[in-house]
Amino acid sequence: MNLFEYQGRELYEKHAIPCAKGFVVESMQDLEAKMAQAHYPVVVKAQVLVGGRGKAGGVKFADNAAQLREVTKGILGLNIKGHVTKKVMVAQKLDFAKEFYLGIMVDRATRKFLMLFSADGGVEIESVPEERIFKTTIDPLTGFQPFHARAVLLKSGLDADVQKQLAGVMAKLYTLFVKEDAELAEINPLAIQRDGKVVAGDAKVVLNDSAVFRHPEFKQKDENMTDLEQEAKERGVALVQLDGNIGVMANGAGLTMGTLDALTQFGGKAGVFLDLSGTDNPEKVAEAVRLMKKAKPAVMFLNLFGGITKCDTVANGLVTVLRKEGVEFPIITRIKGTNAKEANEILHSFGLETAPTLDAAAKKASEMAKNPSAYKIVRATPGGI
Amino acid sequence: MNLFEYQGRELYEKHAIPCAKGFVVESMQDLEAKMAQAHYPVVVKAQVLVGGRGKAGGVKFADNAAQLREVTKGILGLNIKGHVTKKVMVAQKLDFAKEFYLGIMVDRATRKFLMLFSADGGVEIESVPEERIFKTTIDPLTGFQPFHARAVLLKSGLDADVQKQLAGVMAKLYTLFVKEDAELAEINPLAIQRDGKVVAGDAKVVLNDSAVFRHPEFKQKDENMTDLEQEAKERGVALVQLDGNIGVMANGAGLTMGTLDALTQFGGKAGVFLDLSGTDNPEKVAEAVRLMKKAKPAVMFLNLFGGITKCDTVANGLVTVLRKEGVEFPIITRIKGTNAKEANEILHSFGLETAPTLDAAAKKASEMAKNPSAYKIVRATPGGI
Amino acid sequence: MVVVLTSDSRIVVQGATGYQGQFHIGQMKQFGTNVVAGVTPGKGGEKVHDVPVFDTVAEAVQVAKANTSLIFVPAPYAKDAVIEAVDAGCKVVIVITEHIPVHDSAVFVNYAKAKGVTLIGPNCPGACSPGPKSKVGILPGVIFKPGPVAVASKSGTLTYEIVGALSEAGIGQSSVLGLGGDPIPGTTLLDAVKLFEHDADTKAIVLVGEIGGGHEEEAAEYIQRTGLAKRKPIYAYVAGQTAPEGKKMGHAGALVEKGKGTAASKLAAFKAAGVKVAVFPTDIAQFVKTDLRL
Amino acid sequence: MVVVLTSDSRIVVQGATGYQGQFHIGQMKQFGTNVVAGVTPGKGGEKVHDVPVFDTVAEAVQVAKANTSLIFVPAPYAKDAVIEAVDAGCKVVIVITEHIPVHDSAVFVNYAKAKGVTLIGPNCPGACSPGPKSKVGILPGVIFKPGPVAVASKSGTLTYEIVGALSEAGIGQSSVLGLGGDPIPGTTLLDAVKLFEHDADTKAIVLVGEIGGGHEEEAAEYIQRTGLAKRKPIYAYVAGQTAPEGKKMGHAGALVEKGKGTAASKLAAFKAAGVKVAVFPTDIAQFVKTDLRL
Repeated sequence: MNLFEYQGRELYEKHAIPCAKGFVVESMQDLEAKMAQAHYPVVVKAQVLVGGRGKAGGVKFADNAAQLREVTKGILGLNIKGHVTKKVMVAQKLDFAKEFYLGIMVDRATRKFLMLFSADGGVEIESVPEERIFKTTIDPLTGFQPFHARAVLLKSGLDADVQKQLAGVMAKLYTLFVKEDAELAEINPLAIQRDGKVVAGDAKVVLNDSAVFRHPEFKQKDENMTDLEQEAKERGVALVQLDGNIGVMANGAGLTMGTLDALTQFGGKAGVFLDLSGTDNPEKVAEAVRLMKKAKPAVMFLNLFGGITKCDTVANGLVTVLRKEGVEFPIITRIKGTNAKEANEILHSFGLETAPTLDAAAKKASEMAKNPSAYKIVRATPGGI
Repeated sequence: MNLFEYQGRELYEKHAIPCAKGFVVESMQDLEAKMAQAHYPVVVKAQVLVGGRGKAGGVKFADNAAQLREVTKGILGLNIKGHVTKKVMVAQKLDFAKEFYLGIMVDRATRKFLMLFSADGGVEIESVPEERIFKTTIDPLTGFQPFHARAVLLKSGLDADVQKQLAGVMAKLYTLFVKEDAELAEINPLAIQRDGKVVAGDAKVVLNDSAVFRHPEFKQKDENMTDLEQEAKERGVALVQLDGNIGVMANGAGLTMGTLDALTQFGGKAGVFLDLSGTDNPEKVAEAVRLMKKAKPAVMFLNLFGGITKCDTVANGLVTVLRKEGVEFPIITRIKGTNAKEANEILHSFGLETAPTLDAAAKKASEMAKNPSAYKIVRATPGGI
Repeated sequence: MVVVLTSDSRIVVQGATGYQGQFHIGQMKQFGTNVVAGVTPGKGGEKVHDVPVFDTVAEAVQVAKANTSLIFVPAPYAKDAVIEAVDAGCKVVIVITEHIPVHDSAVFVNYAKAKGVTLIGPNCPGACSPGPKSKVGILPGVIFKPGPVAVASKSGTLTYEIVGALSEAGIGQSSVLGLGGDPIPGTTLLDAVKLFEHDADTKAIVLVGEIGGGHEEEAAEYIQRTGLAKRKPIYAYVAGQTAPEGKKMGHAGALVEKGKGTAASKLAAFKAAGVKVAVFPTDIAQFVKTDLRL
Repeated sequence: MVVVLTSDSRIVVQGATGYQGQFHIGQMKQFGTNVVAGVTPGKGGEKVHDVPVFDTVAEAVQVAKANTSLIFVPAPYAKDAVIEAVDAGCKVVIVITEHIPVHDSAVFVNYAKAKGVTLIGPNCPGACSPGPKSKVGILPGVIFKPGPVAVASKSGTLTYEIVGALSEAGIGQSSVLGLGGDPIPGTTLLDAVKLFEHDADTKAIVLVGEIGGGHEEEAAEYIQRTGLAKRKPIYAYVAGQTAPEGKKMGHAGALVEKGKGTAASKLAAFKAAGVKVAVFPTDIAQFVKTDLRL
């Protein structure tokens, strides 16, 4: 889960990483109440979870109260790539002599942690040439050690005093990274001010979703999720909205993705990725159908492999919820595994399309999506079970 | 380094391990000033670094101010097995329903940490039958985990609530053990009060000497050392006073111990163990001779193996300090290794006894110790170099 | 020889008395798995499907001679459970639990690896060696058949699909490893390839990958460097070719980040290494049948 | 074959530019040791006795192909130095530094062990394989001579005494390991015995113990159980027979605590295992000479 800059900054302060003084406001009234805390000149930054806010007018400066009111008014409510700015951070404008990049992240390649440092900070790290980025791997069993700082700093050519300050920030950022269960903790720019002091100029923290139970204060809506995705997540269903029109429901992330891929072989395009996951609970099948209905696909494609759960159990669960609650789109099914034959008979006799293989089903789904009204749609049976 | 109970208690409070409320006094005036803090009944305990203080009259109870004054007066200054009581701890007397033992220590056998728990606490752990002590090994790479608590608690037959409280204390004691660089952290008794709350009834902490630089607040005289041993330690020399009369000076702990052992083969007994350690510094040899003089042995036995340091360098260093400062005892030397021949010549011509082998030297030293005045003693040469 | 699970594997189930533990102990015993112990703290002395339950893994190892642990405990306690299993001396640990904090996995994966313990998972369906009838985890027993094909997969149901199709086509399996889709797995595709490489009973290898990370590319690089695909035919399927950037497709691992971890990169790497790549997962069985002339 | 140090050992010295580092790089080179690199942070590019100095161990490993690290850095930084050496890929790490906090040793000893790295020390004089002329540490080079006797010792100067006497008597050494006297050593007497057991060039083993801990008893138990002393004669000397309880004799390890760790217990264990025990350290050379008929 991405944290807002102001939340990351709170964590930095908690772990004694030097930051510019500042505060957050949600409205103009809020600004008036906190106005006295501003040390001019200040920078006013839109709190949105999307890159490129500077170019979009989400970062402005102010030298006095009048300017601060003006720019804050302009930024609050600003729509930046679909993200509406609800909060604004007002912070002391710092006088940077030099800007660095520092990041610590979970590294899949080594299955350890990776620390990156570059003396070319203040720009997107992806734009910095590889040879100007210094990397070191940190073993979770030993944690950060002074040599990790040396590994990335000794070739930087920086003053000994600056290296010492940076090494201190690295040790603290590592502590934050571990204690706060971050997948990524990034300071860009990490800057030296004209007075020689090192300070964090931004605060990017991505918390590990699986660890949010240890940090309940950050349990919040993920702004990068659609409302439906968020609703599904709360119900324990993995749902992703895509830009096609076929609603794919399958069990297991891999099989669901494989189903998406199969569609493209026949010109079909998925609009919903819905991973049923464990299918042993009929209520979960009903829940999934209800979420699918909200996504309004042209056609729904159920791809199921029955293992320990028997396919006929799932088929019966599906038929029950369809009869009771109905849908507004045709359904194509492809069922394999334990008791698939019985399941196909149930679905077929209920009037749903069944296909014997994944490619046949994908082909059919792609065809149906072009003209869904040509296929049978199961409406709710009033009073029926 | 052994900490006093009151110091251990401070560490327990720092790490949120429940303790009885209390305070420490150094004098009767001090007691008057802190009197108001006493919650009667109280227990008054001599702060000495030696076991068996209870039997020696170092632990008393008081129900009111008058009794507190009386028992404190009796304990302050009390000599317990050679340790004079300089401080007294006054603590709330607790009403124990059950007493346990809990300890965490560095374990040489596994090269990891060992946690011990027994439901038979309040007595010396050595007196508890082996099968009543539950043990678990903690890997320093992973640290304490909940299963370590289960390993020692699940067979205890204690209530789930008590087990839970004890598991909490274990986790905290482990944190203390690591963060405070302890070799041993022990709570005996760890008790349940009549109200069901678990509380530490004593606080034993042994800090690792090599880590005192990380805990400067505990840099203190080791009460188990003699003044001379303490002085030697401050000068970086390992010196131990023993109950014989031969002063052994050798290089390396093993060789020094081996020299002590060799003496016993001939009826000799060492009074001083002095490990010269690295002998490349002539001033260190002089320092060692000065310390040896303060120990007043009947005879000094120098046993040296020259490796990278040449023996003649050491011999010259010894001769220089003897000529300048003199000693009050005869000296026997046994020199081996690099340039031993030259060294023996220097010492012999200076009039010191030399012996070719360890056993010959040990035999001679043992003889000399019986009648030291029969041998040449090098007094200071006034104005000599 | 089969890998990870052999006829000597003696299973202890951590989290034995919960719903999942009880159910799958039954399923595993039915398959023929040698489940020798369960562990649930405080329930020592009970039995689940005639399997004795102990309070600690150490007891299960000492008394029931368990050497392989299967972990069902909830995510917040999984790290504790894995370290307990490793310290008790289990040589194989299979972690089914999903949604484990990545910092917990980072510690226990590195700890197990350093201690020479084979860890499978977390967030995985388990493993199966059909020959010695050892199935450990939640995989459906009915799909397996003993034979010469080893399968390693980051995806649960895709594994079932592919293994089911192999068995239907009469092609059995030597070892099937469900590696799980978490960012920090105990056993990677490369680790699995190295295990299969030296297994005389494995004549062909099937790898099932998905978007996210670079473990597919890493395995492909090794196969290319060693020319392994020339000695043992290798087949791969990669899911998520149409997944958009920045959206987690079902679990934490399946994520294309700024152009990294794409299916295209993985498929290209496999092709360059001489690995035969399938468009539909169900193609694999036919490929193997043809190549091995079964 | 010799153990720990072989003709392939390429040494990097951590703490190369300090007084001790400089001096012993000279001594080691004079002995014939293949010192390929030094490391002192911030002094990369300098040279010590013609040996190139790097900023990090990783560079020394990459550029100078170092595989064995010798550590002289001060106690507060020793943990950092050992972990750096292990992570850089050194397979042998020898720690001379004394007075290292025991919690630091506990971490790096277990880390090195888990990573399959042979760690010698801390608080030790180093190791020497006279045959391939590899001496790593502060041991005096003049005392060694190639030959069939392996020595493992918890005590520095006692080692020199015993090795010196062996060489004077014409008896050379295969490997000499100064294990150090700290409570948590990277290599114990038992670890050393197991290394020597399988070394074909070692015909006899000398163990030098001292009071404190139970590592002597542990080695003796193994020797007794395996009957090793019947296959290779083993000799032992234990220092501290007259040491009183509760007094540290020179370093943290040498301490008799409440009757534990006594010389009497160690000598009895060695005797029971068929190990020949010496009264004077200088007896050992004569024993070996007689038994090996040298």
